[in-house]
Amino acid sequence: MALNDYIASRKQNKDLLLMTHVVCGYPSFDANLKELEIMAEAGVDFVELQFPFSEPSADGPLFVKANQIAVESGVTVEQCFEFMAKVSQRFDFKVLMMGYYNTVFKMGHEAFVDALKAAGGCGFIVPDLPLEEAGTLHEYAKSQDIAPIVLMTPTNTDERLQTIAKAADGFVYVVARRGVTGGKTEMDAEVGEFLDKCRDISPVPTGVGFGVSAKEDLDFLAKHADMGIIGTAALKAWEEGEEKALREFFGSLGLL
Amino acid sequence: MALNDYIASRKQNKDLLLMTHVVCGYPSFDANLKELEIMAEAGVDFVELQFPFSEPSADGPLFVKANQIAVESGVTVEQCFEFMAKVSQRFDFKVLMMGYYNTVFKMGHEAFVDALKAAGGCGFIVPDLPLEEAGTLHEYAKSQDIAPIVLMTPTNTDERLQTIAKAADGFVYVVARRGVTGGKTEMDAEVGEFLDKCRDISPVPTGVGFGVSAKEDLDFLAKHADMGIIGTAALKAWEEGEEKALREFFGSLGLL
Amino acid sequence: MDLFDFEPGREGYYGEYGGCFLPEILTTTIEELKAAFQDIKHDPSFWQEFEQLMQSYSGRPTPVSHLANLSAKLGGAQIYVKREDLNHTGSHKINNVMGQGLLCKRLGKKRVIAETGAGQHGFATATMAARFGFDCKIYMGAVDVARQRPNVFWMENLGAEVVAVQDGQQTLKDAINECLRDWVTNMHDTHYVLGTAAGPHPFPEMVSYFQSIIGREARGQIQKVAGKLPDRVFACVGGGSNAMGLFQGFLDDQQVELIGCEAGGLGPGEGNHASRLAYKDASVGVAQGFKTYFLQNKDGNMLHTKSVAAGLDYIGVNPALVHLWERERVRFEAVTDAEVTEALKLCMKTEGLIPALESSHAFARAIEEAPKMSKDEVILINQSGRGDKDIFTVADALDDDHWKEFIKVKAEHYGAE
Amino acid sequence: MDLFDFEPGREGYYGEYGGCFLPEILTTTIEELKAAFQDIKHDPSFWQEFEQLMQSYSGRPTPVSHLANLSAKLGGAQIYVKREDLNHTGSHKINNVMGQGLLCKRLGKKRVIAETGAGQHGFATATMAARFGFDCKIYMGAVDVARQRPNVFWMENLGAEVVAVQDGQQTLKDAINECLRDWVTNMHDTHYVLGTAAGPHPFPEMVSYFQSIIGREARGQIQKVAGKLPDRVFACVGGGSNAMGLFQGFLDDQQVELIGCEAGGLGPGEGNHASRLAYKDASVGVAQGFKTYFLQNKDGNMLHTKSVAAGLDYIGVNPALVHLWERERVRFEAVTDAEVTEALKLCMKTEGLIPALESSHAFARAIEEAPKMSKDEVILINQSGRGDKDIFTVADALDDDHWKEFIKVKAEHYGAE
Ligand SMILES: Cc1ncc(COP(=O)(O)O)c(C=O)c1O
Ligand SMILES: Cc1ncc(COP(=O)(O)O)c(C=O)c1O
Repeated sequence: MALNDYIASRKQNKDLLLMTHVVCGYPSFDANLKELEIMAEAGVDFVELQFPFSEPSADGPLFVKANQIAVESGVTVEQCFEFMAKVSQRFDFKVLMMGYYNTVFKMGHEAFVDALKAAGGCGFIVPDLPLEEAGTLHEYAKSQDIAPIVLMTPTNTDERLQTIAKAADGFVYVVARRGVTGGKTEMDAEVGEFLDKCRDISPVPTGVGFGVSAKEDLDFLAKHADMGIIGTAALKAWEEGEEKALREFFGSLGLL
Repeated sequence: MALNDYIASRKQNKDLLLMTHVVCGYPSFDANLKELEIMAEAGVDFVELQFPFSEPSADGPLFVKANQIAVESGVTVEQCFEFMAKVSQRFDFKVLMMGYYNTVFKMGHEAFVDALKAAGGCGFIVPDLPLEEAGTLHEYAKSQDIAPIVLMTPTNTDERLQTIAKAADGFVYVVARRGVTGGKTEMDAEVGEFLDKCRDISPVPTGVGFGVSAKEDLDFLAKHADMGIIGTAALKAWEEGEEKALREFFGSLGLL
Repeated sequence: MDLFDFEPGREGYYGEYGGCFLPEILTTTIEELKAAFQDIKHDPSFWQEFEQLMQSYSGRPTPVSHLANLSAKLGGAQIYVKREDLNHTGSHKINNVMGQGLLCKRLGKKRVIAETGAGQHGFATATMAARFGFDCKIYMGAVDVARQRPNVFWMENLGAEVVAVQDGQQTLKDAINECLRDWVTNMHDTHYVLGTAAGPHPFPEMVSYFQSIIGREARGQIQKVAGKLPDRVFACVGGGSNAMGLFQGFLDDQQVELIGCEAGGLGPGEGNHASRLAYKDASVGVAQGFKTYFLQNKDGNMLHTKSVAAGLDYIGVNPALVHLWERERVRFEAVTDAEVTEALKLCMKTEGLIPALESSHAFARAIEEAPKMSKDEVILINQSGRGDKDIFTVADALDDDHWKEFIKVKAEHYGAE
Repeated sequence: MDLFDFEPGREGYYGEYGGCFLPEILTTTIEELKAAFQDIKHDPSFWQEFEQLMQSYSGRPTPVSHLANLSAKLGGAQIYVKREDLNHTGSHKINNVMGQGLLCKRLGKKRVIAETGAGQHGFATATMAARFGFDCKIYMGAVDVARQRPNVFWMENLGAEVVAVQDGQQTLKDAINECLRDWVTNMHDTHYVLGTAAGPHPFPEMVSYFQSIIGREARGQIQKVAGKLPDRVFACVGGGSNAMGLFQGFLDDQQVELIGCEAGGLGPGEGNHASRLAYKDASVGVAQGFKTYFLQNKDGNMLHTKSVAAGLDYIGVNPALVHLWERERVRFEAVTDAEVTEALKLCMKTEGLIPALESSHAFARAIEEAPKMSKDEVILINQSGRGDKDIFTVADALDDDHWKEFIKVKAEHYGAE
């Protein structure tokens, strides 16, 4: 599959790939572009473009606010796909749709996957869609070479991790800890053990998100996973000082 | 009995005797004296001195206020008796105690009657003491030549009026209508009939109170009773303009 | 013991207390009322009708709840609660009111009046009047109107006219005076729904009779859930209706100790409280139609009373309870405002119950005594009402800043309209 | 009809609706919950324990009251009311909450969280937590905190922490989001006590199960008091728990028409109301863990909703009710705020009942239909709660000057402290 090759090739030059996150239309699409330029400079490998949803119940405060303001300012799904098309043309990194299932459901599974493909996306992450409900969507996506990213979490039983592994495609999104996005994760031995287990079970590379925010985190993850995923930390930097702060943030990660 | 003779002698000169009312200590004992002087000038035959009580539940708003203020300003039963002694010495009219039963009860029946007698009182009117409860008090009073005044009311059955009549002494206080003190009474044929009936049943003279306030009322009562009783109307006059207004009021009754 | 089996010529008397001291003009009305009450009391179908009404409209029987947490925390007696708070309108007052509503129908009267302190009796009466289609006027001391506003709001919306009484100390006793004044004026079409087991005969008997439904239920219930009769039964005593209601179920059980809990306010001392028997500031007198212990001075004028609980803030007390107290069948205790607030907080946090401030007096005393009792002893408390109505008072007592802020914002909003 | 006899592979689905859409991290927790619920559902002693608890603590069974005055006034069907308002804490919410409390004990969890709209569910949960000794955190939209302050006050005093949710439109749905956020963080020691028959499987089934106590009681009761089954049964529908609770008693009685009454707010039109089925502004979607009709735009973002009744002000609806609506087993109607106020006033004045604003939706619709029905037909309304909690809202809706004045004086007093 296309994604496997892409990951393999990127991994030749570095220990740990990097995925970052942007909420479409927050604070504006123009701002998004500026963020993405910096991320591209920093050499990120993937970007999740979050399609804003009015009920972001798996997100923490910063993303909640971003979703809410984007929705209130009238950002539509159509605009998000247009933006994705522009981004995937302009940048080297690969783009995934991240969002809630209602966005997908309202479009219809096929229409969604077709639009994603047309916009140059390579996959999607829909955290409130459990495997049991994902059947037809995942099937059709795979048929179109679009990767449905599944999640492994610290509360899963080993048996459940096996089931998730079977459904995995592209990479597995490993959630480092309980909770919503935005909190801090203590990268300790226990987390390392869990990440090793996931990497072991997963047939595809693993990316680790939730609370990844500092160089130490990336150094830690390099030993236990294939990719680090930075979400809230980047948005927080942007909120604090826009381009300058975001540059500094990636600088602090040793990437700029 | 003493009272019978007194009433008979007063009635030789007029068709209708008159009883008036003063709340002891309201607005002050001095003011009471001024009121009483005017009443004496107007030739009243009886005065009820109301001993103020904290729960004057048979009184209307004006007397309620008077009772309340007198109680609050510290007027005591002892002061009331002292005042009564002074009044009965100084004036020609006869004086009765008017008040609520608790005042009597707290002193004790005999102590109360003895004090009343010592202060020159000739009787008492205690509207919340029903006949059934009055036994020992009335007995002792009669033995001391103190008249316990009983009341007849428009809601009484004929049988009940007979019972009341049996207990009567001095005169009977006929309540002209339902309600508390202070309201207006329409002196119509129905009232006339009721008063005639009471006079008929009563072995002693009848005095009529509740809503007696104008010359027409007295003219009416002259045909149906032996005495008119003026309560609130006089206090109202005093409230409006003290001595001057009270004089005018008795003037309007043709008595000054 | 039949408290109501009066000696000849002593109708309405409990020992030295009770009687009927009313103006002559009410004699006929009272006679009618006594006769009508005797009729229903001796009509076996009436109690059925009453019970049926209370079942279908007010949710009776109310349960007896075991307070396992509180009992464990206190480490002594097992505590049970009779849940009069679950009644429609939120207190035991509805028992008496619906009974008098049925009676009023038999009397053929179309208008009811009532005094109210905490507002619970007024709320219940307004409800009854709506249900029976009577006109309704509620007299309430101006002080009580201020501290029990939510109840006033509902009474008005139930169609009652609420009169704020400005006389006297503007609490329950003054509202009773106003009712008597209304009654002597309108007795031909008006029934006076007295709200507590006080006032002239037959009210103490009649109100006790309707409230006896509490004790009749509770006696069987507690035996079922606790496996035995209670060792001590606690009820708050304002006029005495909820206490009489519950106590009647256990009067003949000599092993059951009955404890009446009065409003201790700030503690002993004239004017500081509303405790007629537990403290020593009251004496026998005759007022508001009956003879009992009153908080009064030596001239017989009533003292000011004070309590955080409007419904206990009353000068007199049910005459049968005084009689039972003299015979040492009922023990009387006073509970201070401070103890009441603590008891309320404890109940809320440990059991999820919100007793009315009145009822919290009974809880407070039980909470004090329970730890000194043995684990196989049983306490029964009467939760005469729920505390929802007390939100303004409780918020003030607990000095709740959120609440104050909320009220200020609300007021600004109204001001800006 | 057994709604809960799911087809293989369609667990938690009612026709096309329902399911369980939650983040992967909750999978284990939900599995545990489903297993525990199945255990109690198939444990015959559990229902007994539950019923016993509801009897002794909440005063069940609640009665069915005949509204003779209202029926006569409307001149049509005989109207009866199931009195869930008489429950402890004042609404049907306690049924579900105590059931989940027992379940939580079996799960060995020590902390509960809950969303609340009207505050009734939060109040009930805080009460349950006090009674069971759980830690408790209640999430409530900031708008709801403002309009249901009395309930917030009591929740806090019962020991719960109340969090005013500032996200979104600051009502019920946003409180649910916050609960989900808390739950994905604390599921190891925390049970999420969802308050209505919505959200992910097994909540719709579980909440309906506990609430079925309403219908189980009501079916026998109405036959006894009305002599027949009802012709129409009305219940308000927020998430759908009180409606499911009552309707389950009559699902197999084809002659009984079931009517769900939604919040019509200002009337039809996006953003004006919270009616998912009666008006045509909703469509199928997946949010807050389940698939149902949501008030949403074409992108699947939720619309603003509006209702005088906080407890009905919700974007989604119980999936079983949607299924029953599609099968024409349940009729859906919307009731506007204006109709609700009128119905409430009428109930207070004619029957002495104060239905919660939520319940008043069911009353309003029944009042509209009753006159067109014949005198031997029977209506049953679910009075899901009492209106005491709504005093601020009702006072505003009725524009009560005395109340405003009272609040202003109170505020001045606080200001001067
Ligand atoms: C809840 C409650 N309990 C008790 C009382 C006290 O009255 P009683 O002594 O008649 O039971 C009241 C009076 O208003 C009340 O509202
Ligand atoms: C009294 C009352 N009725 C009804 C509802 C609506 O909820 P449901 O549809 O789950 O019964 C609520 C919700 O808070 C409520 O408080």
